[in-house]
Amino acid sequence: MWINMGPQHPMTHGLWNLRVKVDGETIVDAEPEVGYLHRGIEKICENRTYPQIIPLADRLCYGSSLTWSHLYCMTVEDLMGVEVPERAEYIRVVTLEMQRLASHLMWLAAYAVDLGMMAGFIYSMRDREVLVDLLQSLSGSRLTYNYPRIGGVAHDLPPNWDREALRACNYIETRLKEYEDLYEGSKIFMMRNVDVGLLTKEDALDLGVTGPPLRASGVRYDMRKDRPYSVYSDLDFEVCSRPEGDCFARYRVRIDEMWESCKIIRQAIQRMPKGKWRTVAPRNAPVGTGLGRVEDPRGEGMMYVVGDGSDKPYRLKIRSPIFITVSAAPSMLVGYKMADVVAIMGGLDMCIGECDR
Amino acid sequence: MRTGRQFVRSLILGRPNTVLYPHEKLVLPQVYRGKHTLDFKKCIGCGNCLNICPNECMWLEKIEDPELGKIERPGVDLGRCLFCGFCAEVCPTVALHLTTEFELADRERESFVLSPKDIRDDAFASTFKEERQSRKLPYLDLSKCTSCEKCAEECPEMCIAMMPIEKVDKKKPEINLAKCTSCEKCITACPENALVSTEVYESYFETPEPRLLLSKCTGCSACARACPTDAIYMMEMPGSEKTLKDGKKGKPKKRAVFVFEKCVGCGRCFKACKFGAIEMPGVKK
Amino acid sequence: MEDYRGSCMREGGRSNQDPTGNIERAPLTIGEDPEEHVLRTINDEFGKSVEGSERVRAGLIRARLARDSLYDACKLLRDDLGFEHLSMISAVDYPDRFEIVYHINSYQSNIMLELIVKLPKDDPTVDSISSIWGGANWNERESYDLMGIVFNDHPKLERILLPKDTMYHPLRKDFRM
Amino acid sequence: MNLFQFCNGIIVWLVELVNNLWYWLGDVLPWYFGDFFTGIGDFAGSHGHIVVMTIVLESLMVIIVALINVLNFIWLDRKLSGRIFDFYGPYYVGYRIGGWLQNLADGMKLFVKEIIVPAKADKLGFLLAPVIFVGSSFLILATIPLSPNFGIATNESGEFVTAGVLFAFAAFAIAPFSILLAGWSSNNKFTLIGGMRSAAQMMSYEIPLLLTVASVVLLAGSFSFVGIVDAQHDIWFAIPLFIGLVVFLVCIAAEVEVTPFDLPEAEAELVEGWTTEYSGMRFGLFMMTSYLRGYAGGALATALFLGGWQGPSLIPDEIWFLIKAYTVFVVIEWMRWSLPRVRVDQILELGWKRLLPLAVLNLLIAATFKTMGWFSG
Repeated sequence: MWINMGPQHPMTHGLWNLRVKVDGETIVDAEPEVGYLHRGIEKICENRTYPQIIPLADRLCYGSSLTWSHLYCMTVEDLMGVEVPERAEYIRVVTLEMQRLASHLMWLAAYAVDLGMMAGFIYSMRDREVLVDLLQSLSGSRLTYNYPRIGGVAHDLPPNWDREALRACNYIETRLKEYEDLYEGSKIFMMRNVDVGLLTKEDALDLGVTGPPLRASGVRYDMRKDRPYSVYSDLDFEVCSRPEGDCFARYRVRIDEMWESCKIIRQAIQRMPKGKWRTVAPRNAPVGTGLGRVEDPRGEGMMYVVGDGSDKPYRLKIRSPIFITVSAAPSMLVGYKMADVVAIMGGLDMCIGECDR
Repeated sequence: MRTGRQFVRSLILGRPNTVLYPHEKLVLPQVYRGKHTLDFKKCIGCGNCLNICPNECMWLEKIEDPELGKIERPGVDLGRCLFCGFCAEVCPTVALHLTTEFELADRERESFVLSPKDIRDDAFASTFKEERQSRKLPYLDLSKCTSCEKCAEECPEMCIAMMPIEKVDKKKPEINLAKCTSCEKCITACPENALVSTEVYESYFETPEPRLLLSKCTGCSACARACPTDAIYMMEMPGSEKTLKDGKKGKPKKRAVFVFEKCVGCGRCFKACKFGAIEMPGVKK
Repeated sequence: MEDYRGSCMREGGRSNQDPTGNIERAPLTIGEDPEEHVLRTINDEFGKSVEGSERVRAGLIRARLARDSLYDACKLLRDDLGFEHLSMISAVDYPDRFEIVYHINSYQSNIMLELIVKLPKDDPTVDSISSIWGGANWNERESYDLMGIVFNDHPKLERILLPKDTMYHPLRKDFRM
Repeated sequence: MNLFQFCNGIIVWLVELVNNLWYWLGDVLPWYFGDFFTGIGDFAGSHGHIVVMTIVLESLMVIIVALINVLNFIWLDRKLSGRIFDFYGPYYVGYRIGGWLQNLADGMKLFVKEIIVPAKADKLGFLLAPVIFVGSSFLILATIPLSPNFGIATNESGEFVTAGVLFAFAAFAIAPFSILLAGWSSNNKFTLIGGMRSAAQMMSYEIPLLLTVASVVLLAGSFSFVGIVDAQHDIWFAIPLFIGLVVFLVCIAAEVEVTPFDLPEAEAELVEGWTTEYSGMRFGLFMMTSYLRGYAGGALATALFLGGWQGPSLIPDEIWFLIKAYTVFVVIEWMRWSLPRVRVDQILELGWKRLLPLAVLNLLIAATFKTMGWFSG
């Protein structure tokens, strides 16, 4: 029996369709269908000037919009050869890690409610609010920040912001302990997660899975560590990975990443130099190509921009991590029960905005 | 269970984290991007906000103001607005701001279309702490300048250079704004009061600069009328007089001269020129 | 804090120290830069069809390849040179040609290879590499959908983002919004 | 005075009031009309009619009490979960009484919504399923007394039926049938899977549930609630049969489908399970009835394990009973808000491999106590 889980279904965070073929309750085949949210951002970008694309890049992902606008700015800086002031890079790292925390907390909330646990949802959303408030006082918006600029960031840190950020880090760390209690202390949570949705290392590499699912399958590769962008090379943190490759490993990798993010924020705020936070960006890009790669909360985000000398990009290609990860979903789903679909797909942290572009 | 312990603690010690919305509201930061306000007195009607807007939700409207006369000011369609804040960021005279007003819901689409008068708030800018830094710079009024070179001699930073104007038998002082320290010595030195101290805000956007094709310029002065910052001056070119039928010499031809320090890169001269004599790289008509 | 986190693990110990997480390194000639090794191998094997190769910056190399030898080159890249991750396939519509840009990443030697294949305007077909990297499957479908590049021997070359009955390929430059 | 006598008094008073009219008419009118009205008066005053009307009134009162309890339960559930999760819960509607009126407002909203019957649904089954579900759930409450004096399953002198426990659990077990019916007749894959899950789950949890009940019955030596509660006069059965209480609570949670075991309506994977296609007040009825079943579960646990209405006589017996039932309900809700949902194979495994041996062990313990002669009855 083919069942359409989607496009309107509580399991799909966003608008997509997962067709599963079930035998009783066991899944024998699965086929994801995406494209319901295709807005043609790549085509729109070809008709906008370089600065105008930054708010559009924000709209790629509602969960972690800052990463995408930062990735866009990074790519265009690579194309134009703009030097970013050091303070701006540190501010970017702080905000990026905050965005990662907020995104992971939102994932945790969605994951908890996928598993039927209202408590996790509401606690995570409550704590995400702290980070969102901080980012709002910095950038002026709660969800689509429009904060990075080509050649820096839009605003300097408000007074006392760094102290508030450190306090938020402490708060999040105490809360993370509570989450570990709440989830791993619950036997049912472990029953639902351990040995569910196994993705072997070979499959993960072959299918192009990136980010936390890849690290949970035993590949220790983090763009921030192995190919550092911004000022990540100066900061001390660990790459979180686990060898199991099941849902619990993915959950655990994300929780560990949140701990590491708190660590990074502390270091970056302590080392933040004084100075300018923005430079004047050129209006026109040279003829050539630019490439940007970041470690999005969901995986490897990439942009490839082709400039033709005018003030508009000739071509902007966006690599969405979820678009590739969801294509690997059938290999994780087959053989498990129907109730595991929500655990497995929830563990991938779907974000349809960036998947469909 | 550990879960239960946390629940009991939350039950006894926790305070509600939600905000009872219509009665309580969140405190919004100053940088919050809500509804627009426009300071009519500061706005020069250059239209840079129109050019940067990603959604083309702004337009310039010709209005008659009892105080300011015939002016052009931007209006905004909030129904299309992205609230990216680029218009406020690019405004050369910081006349446009985004307020913290966020309750903009309405029943009809038409009510989102705000004309310049709807967003006018001349007092708002005084309550707003501007993040962009300003400095005082000497601006040149070319019609008064006599090319006496006194300003260039006075400048301690040697940042004023007297550049000859092509086909016009004059020189104009060009000020290197990056080196200027706002000492205002040139202003006091000027015998004709041609240099005016003006407050200028820094801008992070590289703006396109107009270029004049002298062979095509007819001296119609349409660009000078269109320029919102009065950066274009029409100057006579000696030696270009036509000989009239009666043997007298007529009026000499005029050409446009740009004072680039004043230019905000809005491209209105480029649009106003009917003869294609002004070109702006990267701007479409 | 560390102890606390350790106690939550199922099988003890921080996973970061797990030995299985490390990747085996590809064999290298002693003293050779991995990027030069890759470039040299490609040039040796496909000397005729390589139209240009350069090192852009640290960790990023670029090679231009004729489309006939793409499949063999990719097989070589994955099996012998350790490029196990295909990041992105982007198709660019230039006025005189199509270009397909493959960004292939190697976790072992931490190199990204930008492989560029030119296609003529009138015949935009190229061999599918989805049998080499499974991740190329949807990437190729997307390129077909938005740019109209046809991939030979693709298991399921259908539209993916747009509806199935769309008549145009919107990212081509002759498609006007 | 028990409930029957109270209602009987009301009915007798009413009947006498109305009979005055009939007999006056009989006197005034000519004989061929008058005899008719006198006959009506005689019938109304007859013993049989009065007893029937009394029972109808009793049922009405019990239903009203149950509905008020359900409103309280929903309010308590929302308010308490709000406090646990650090938000307000219902607040504005009925501001003075802590947002209590919010449920009535929601109910009114559900009343004015359109009831949609899917075009390809089996109409009869689709319409019958809520009726069976609601009716059977009210039927559970028929034999559960709130106190020796407050219950409807009595004879005229106030003696309760002897097999009340059996009847209550029989009524409890009707619901899976209606759920399966609802799931099948909606003609929807999600509802069908929900219905099937419900059948499997109820079947596997019915057995440990009844085994624990059997242990209680064994100890008390009675099938009636009054007898069981009286047997707990010295010590609550929760203490000797603690394992039984735990098994009972888990099974009741599974029977009333609260979150760790709410597989039939697992909202994450099966949109809303077997209630997916129901809209408007039909859905409202299902939701209200699930709370009603929660109340019934709490009442059963109270009567069987927690000493029923026994307690210091400062407050009336009925209030004691309700306090205990509310406590059990809060514990179930606590479980509901804090635990994730289990998987379908795991829930069956839990039922057959864990709860059933525990229930048998519990039965053994009860039998041991009984043989030792510690509990007589």
